Amino acid sequence: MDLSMLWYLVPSVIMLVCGIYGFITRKNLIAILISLELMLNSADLNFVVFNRYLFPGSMDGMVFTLFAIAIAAAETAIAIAIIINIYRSIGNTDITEINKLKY
Amino acid sequence: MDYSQFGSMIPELIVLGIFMLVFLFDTFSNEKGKRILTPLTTILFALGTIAIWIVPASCEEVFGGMYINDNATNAIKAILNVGVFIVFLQSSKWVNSDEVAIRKGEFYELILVTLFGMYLMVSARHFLLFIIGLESASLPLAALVAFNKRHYESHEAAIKYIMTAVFSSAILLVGLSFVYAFSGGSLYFSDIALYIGQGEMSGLLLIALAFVIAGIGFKLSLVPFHLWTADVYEGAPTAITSYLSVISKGSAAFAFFVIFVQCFGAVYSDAWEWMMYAVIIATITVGNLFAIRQKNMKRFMAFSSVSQAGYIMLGAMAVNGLGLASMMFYIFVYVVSNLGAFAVINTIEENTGKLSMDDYNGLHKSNPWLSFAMTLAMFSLAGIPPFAGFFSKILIFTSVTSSNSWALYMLVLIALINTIISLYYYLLVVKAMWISPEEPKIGTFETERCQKVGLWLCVAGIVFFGLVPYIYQYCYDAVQSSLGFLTFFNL
Amino acid sequence: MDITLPILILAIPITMFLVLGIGGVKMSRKLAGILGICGLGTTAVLAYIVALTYYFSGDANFIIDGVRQQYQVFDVTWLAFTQRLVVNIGFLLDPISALMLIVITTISFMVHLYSWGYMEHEPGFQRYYAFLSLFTFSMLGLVVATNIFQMYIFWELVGVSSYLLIGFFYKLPSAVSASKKAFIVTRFADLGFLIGILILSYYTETFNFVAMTNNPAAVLQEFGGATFMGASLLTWAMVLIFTGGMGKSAMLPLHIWLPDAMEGPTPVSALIHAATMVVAGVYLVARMFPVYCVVDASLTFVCYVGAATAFYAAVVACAQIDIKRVLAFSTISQIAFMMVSLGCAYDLPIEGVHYSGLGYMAGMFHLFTHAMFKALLFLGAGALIHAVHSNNYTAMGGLRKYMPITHWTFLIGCLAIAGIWPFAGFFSKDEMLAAMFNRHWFWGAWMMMVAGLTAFYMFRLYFLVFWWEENPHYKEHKPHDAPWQMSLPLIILAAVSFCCGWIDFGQFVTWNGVPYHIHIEWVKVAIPSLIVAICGIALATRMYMKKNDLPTKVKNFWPTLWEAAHRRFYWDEIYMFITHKIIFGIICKSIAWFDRHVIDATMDAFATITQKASYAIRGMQSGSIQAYVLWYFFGAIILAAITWLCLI
Amino acid sequence: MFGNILIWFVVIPVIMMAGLGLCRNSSMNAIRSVMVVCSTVLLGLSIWLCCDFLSLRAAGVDDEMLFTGSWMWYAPLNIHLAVGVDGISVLMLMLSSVIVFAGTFASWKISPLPKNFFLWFALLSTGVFGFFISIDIFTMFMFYEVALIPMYLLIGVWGTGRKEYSAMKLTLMLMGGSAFLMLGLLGIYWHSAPEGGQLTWNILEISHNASIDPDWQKMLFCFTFVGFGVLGAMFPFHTWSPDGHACAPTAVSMLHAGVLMKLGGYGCFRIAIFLLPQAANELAWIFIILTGISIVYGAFSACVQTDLKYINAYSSVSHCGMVLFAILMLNTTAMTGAILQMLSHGLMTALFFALIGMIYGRTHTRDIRQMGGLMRIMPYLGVCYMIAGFASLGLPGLSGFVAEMTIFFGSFQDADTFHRIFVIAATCSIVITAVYILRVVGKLLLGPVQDKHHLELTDATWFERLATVTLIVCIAGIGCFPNWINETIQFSFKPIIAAIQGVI
Repeated sequence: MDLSMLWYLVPSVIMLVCGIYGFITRKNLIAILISLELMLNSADLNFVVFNRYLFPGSMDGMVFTLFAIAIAAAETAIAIAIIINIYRSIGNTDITEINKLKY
Repeated sequence: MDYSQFGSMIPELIVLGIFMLVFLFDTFSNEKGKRILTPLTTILFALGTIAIWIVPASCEEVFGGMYINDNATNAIKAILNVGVFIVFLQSSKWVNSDEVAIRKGEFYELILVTLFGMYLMVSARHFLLFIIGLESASLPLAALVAFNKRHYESHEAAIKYIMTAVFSSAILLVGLSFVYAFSGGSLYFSDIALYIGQGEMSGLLLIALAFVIAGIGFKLSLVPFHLWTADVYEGAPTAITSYLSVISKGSAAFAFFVIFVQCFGAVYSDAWEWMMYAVIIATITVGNLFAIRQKNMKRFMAFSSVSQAGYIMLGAMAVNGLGLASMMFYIFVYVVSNLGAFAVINTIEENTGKLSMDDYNGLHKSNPWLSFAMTLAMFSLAGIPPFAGFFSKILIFTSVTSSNSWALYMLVLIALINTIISLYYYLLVVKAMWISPEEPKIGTFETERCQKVGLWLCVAGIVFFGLVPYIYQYCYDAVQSSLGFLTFFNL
Repeated sequence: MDITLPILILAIPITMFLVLGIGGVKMSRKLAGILGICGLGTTAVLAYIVALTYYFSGDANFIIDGVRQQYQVFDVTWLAFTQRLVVNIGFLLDPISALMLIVITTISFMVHLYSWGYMEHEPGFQRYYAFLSLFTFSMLGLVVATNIFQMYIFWELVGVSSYLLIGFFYKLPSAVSASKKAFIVTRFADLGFLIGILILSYYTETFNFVAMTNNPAAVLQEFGGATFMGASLLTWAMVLIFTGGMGKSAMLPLHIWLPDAMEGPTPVSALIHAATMVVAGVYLVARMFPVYCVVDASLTFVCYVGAATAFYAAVVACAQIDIKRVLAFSTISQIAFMMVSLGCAYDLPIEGVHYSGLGYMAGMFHLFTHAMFKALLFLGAGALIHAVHSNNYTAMGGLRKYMPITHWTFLIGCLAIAGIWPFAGFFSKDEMLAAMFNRHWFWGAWMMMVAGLTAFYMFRLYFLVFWWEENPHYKEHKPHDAPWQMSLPLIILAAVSFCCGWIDFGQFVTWNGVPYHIHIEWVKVAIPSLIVAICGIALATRMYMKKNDLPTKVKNFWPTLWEAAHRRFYWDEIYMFITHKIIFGIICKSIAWFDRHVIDATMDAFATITQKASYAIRGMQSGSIQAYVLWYFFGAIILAAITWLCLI
Repeated sequence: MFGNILIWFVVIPVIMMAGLGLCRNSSMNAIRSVMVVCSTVLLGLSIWLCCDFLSLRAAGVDDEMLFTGSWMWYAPLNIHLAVGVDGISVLMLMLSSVIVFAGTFASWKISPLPKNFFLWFALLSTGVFGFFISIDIFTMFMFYEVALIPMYLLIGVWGTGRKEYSAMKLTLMLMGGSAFLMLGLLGIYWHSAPEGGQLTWNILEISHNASIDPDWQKMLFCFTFVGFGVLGAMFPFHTWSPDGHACAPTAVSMLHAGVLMKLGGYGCFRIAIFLLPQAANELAWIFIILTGISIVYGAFSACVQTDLKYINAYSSVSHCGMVLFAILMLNTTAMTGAILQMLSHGLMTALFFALIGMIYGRTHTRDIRQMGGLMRIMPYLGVCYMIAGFASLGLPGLSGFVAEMTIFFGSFQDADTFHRIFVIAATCSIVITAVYILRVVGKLLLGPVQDKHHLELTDATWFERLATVTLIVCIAGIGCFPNWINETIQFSFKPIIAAIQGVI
């Protein structure tokens, strides 16, 4: 593997791990949403990097990334909407309080 | 660009057409006009469904092979449509209730959009289209889950759903990005199939596969990716729960089969056979173990559907046409049986607000027909002949063992033993309704007409479509005529 | 011979059973009684015709050159086990079956007649006659069996008839338990019989008596020297078959049911437990006699069992107070006599003289005479019980004045059983003893002692009942002779018992069909045995004729022995211990416990474990989104990792 | 399709269900008349079939199966609705129809929900009949399961005692058995033809192809035998039987013990042994040990029970053990005995359960310690109980004797010590049987009356009499004239024996 590709992949993995870590540790839903964005971006980064370094002849990865960004935006929008709903009904966005449904 | 390519997307166009009509009608009609929204949508949808059943598929690849509408995809779409139609019927009372009536247009629109996404999912032969389909099938669902604005549970369910869904799609995308690294530069299924598995098995590919399984397994609620299921099912409005439990699961299962057999077929026995082996065992077992304890009917059905997903995925283990046909048949039977159960749960919830299994005690005294329908649904889900569930289970078991491998026989044995546990909890419901000596907590009531029709459709499906092999034959023929992608397995 | 008569002989009693059994409820007592008696009378007549035709017609089927033949009147397939092993139902006529036809129908008819008086006031009168008919049918079927399996079939049927009749007074717990005991003990014995048949038929591939007995050497050959635990397999088979006989004929140690069987109505005891069914064991040995002869060990076994039983029963009979029990033990002892006689009829020349079959003839002779006088004694006892409403001699005494007919007939019976010339018992016992002495002096001496004991306890009984002292109760309730239905059989049987010894029995029944002339060996056997018998009677007369304290003194001389003899040497207690404590208490209970607490608990444990597991993993569904995604992510990673490890 | 007489055995129960569906829940007379008419027609049909069958055999038709018919069902997997009967199935059909007939009368006054009761009852009979006419293992399995599940509701709703627990236990254990069975059947299917041949579920074709290799046979044999063995109450999978039977309503106990348990024996014979002869030969010893234990164990357990139904259930364990035991001896005589035992046990145990139900309906207890002297109070039932008892302990002239003797003599044909020891152990059961039967008879029917209230009870009604008489006539019929049955079924063993001898 090209050494220079690793320079992009390592941050991508770090982003992914950070995103997951953030998701798991944050209490605020918005922070969690940001962590999610981090994860999505890590995936996008992967696509772009692989496209650029491995398959420079085609554009599949790039196009895919564009779509993925759009989808991520949509996801965020819906998530925000629901978070607002939650805020309305319980008055905060603390994820630890959202566990009435269990077992 | 050749616009005539759209001509082969008949099912999508039909759904899109209905969507547009409903949307426009909903937007521009007055309060009075909205009253006919429910019948209008239902009838339109029924016509559309019939059209999909009748009109033969074009069987050609369009958009450069990103999309295909062959007989098999057409068949699964038809099956999904039946499910959605029944969901429409059984939700007719709920959408016209005071709380929801004002937003009922949105309900239909969102459902149709997700259905459209699922169509894309099953017809996709390129990961881009697949992801678009997947996301458009899952994101609107979050809105639907949150549909009961005044119920906190609905919000909690929605937030759980959307958060895990996004997480899962992130994981899926990461997985796909790794797959992309092995793909030779193309995200067409058929191209990936040529490159993957050429070299040594690398850890990265395994992670990629595991992430893809996780991503799609999320929709299917395979263990351990299922944890959202119960909470969301419990919190969501019952109509949405039933929709979630069957339609989105059915489409995901089909897509899973296509992707794993067409794309990753070459690494079947090296890699994902064993992953799925473990996942299926875990799914069936954990689903069953959780279901045993449940008292809330919706939660109960959630875990039952987790376990059913395991059985559905057995079809994928067969990696042949028989497996796919059996899986589609299973999905059909699962649709009618599960919707039958949900129809009863839904009716009872709407009429009396009772959801606990204990409330069902002595139900046969007050509502014999509902008890009867529920019993049939439970028997069918448990795989008791002569109901359809028995046939779907057996056929899927038969297809799994077709390779005569010891391991798969053992898998079937484990699945079979699990059917006993599942029978136990399905019988608990039957017991509550028929055997429990208490006086019924649920008073006698008359079921709304549309719901009745929906229920009867389910009952008819449960009773007849096992004994009459029409559906299975239909699926099998459809699969046989579109087996181009199964070249790896000489079938 | 025309097959109509034999078929009718079997058909009439079973028809009677069905008619009385099904329609009996609707019938009056009188009608049922008449039907039963007439039916049995007809059967008796037919049986006499058949038997007499067999003995006297000289037909070539029955006798060739003076040798009596075995003739199968009919033999139809009932059930085919394999191509060769076929169970037939047939009708075999030969000297002993013809003899048995006469014995059974005679006694049965007498009992039918007697019962009309005796059972008059009992509820279930119709049922009683139905059962009697069933018994008669079964017994007739047993004796005319052409093959050992048919015999087994009817063997079981007589067992059940006996069960039904013993338990006739089913409201009494003692009758119920006695009937149960009788059935189970004999069933246990039949198990041996069955296994014996299994072994025998496996090698011979036939059940047929004629085929086996005509060529016993071939039977031995077919076994081909197979052995089991040191003895030849044929010996095992024959001993096991004899076990069946031990059960039915109440040989030690399977005798325990017979004394209890006296709970049944007295006429039943006379018919089943004295004259007919209990001699089935003797009949079985006689039937298979040639085969027994080729394996002498089994015949010796018969001898030992018989000798032990005879002595044991005689001793016990001396210490009983229930008159029916005395008679029951006397029956056991007498049957054992026949067994020893058969066991001594060993088909080998001894000291150059071919005595084979003397014991056989004598045993059969005694079977015949014993049936008559023992039935007489039982019916007499019935008359006594009828009169005083008690079984115990303590309620009797001095009855000779009140019941002259009973007294005289009873005395004849006692003289006959004691073997006093010229009564029937003398002749048959003399022949038996002669056969025993021929075998070995020990058998003769031993059995002569038993004969002495017999004379003693019979006259003990006689004197205690009819002499001793008058019971004070008579003043309130004066005993009287039985009505004519009961007295008539007594008189007839007394007459028969008096004179049937004079029949030249050897002309009719011998082991190989060759007639044989009985001659009494006065010096060697008859006179000593008469002396012994008279001594026994004299002792009894001294002790029991007049009320005195000698019996008490004797009793107190060695009270333990008396007590032991009175309690039948504790056999019942031993059986109780084995069945109740060991089989019920330990084996059955522990198996039942095992079933509930191990096997069933294991099955339940599956359910419990599943439930427990369900609770154990509920933490997975904690409700926290973060926990969910943690599961999700690590699930995927672990999946990949495990697969990776497996692939390496 | 409807020209085939066998199809009607399934169609009539379905008509029965339809007819019941039309009845109003409250109109007992309509429900009863539907049941009586249909069960009588079934009885007639089975007799007609038997006559027809015998006349065809007499005419020299020597096909393995007669009245065969085969209709494609699930074409992709070559699943047919294939029917056909040989002598054994004919007898089993007769047995089933007799018991359904008697069961109808035995549940004359069922309550509550008579309609639902008979609906499930009819479904149960559909399964039973379907099972016996099928020669396609898929349909066979389907009917097998159809017959199992109504038990749950029948016991659960109309049962007594710990009915919920027992119903669940019975259902789950039997389903557990059928899980193993299913796997075995799948294995058979996928090996049913030589490489490249058309796979089939048809029993006859599979046996002709004889293409299952020995290693697979062994595994499949264990699965199928255990699967059917659970229903045949084989030790140690029998514990559903005592609890299940004890709690089931009368007619259900009758049908279940009388017919359903026979499905186990029949299946072992028709599938496990016939299709997997090589494995049967090699592995029979394992199951001989287990069934041998069943025989003795069941009998001993029955000795100390105090509940009438438990006694009978354990006795069923013993008797059904005898069926499987005999089948495993793999020779004609023993197998004939097994079939006879199935018939005999079916009839007599049905009679037992019918009588127990009737007694229980009057005294409201099944504890033998609380009853006594019933013979005086209800002589008819008492006599019937005694006849059933005698049949059970093997009295000549009743069916049990014939069956047991055929089994013993057949089993003894195997000349090695191992087999003999077990045969002799099995023969011992006749004594133990006598012990527990007489114990019950003694305590229940004879002796003094225990409970004064019992004195006011009445004897059997006409429908109860009809039910019992039907069964008794059959029991006595088999017991007195066993040879015609022997001749009816003898021919059926030829292919099986040939298959077994082919591999020795």
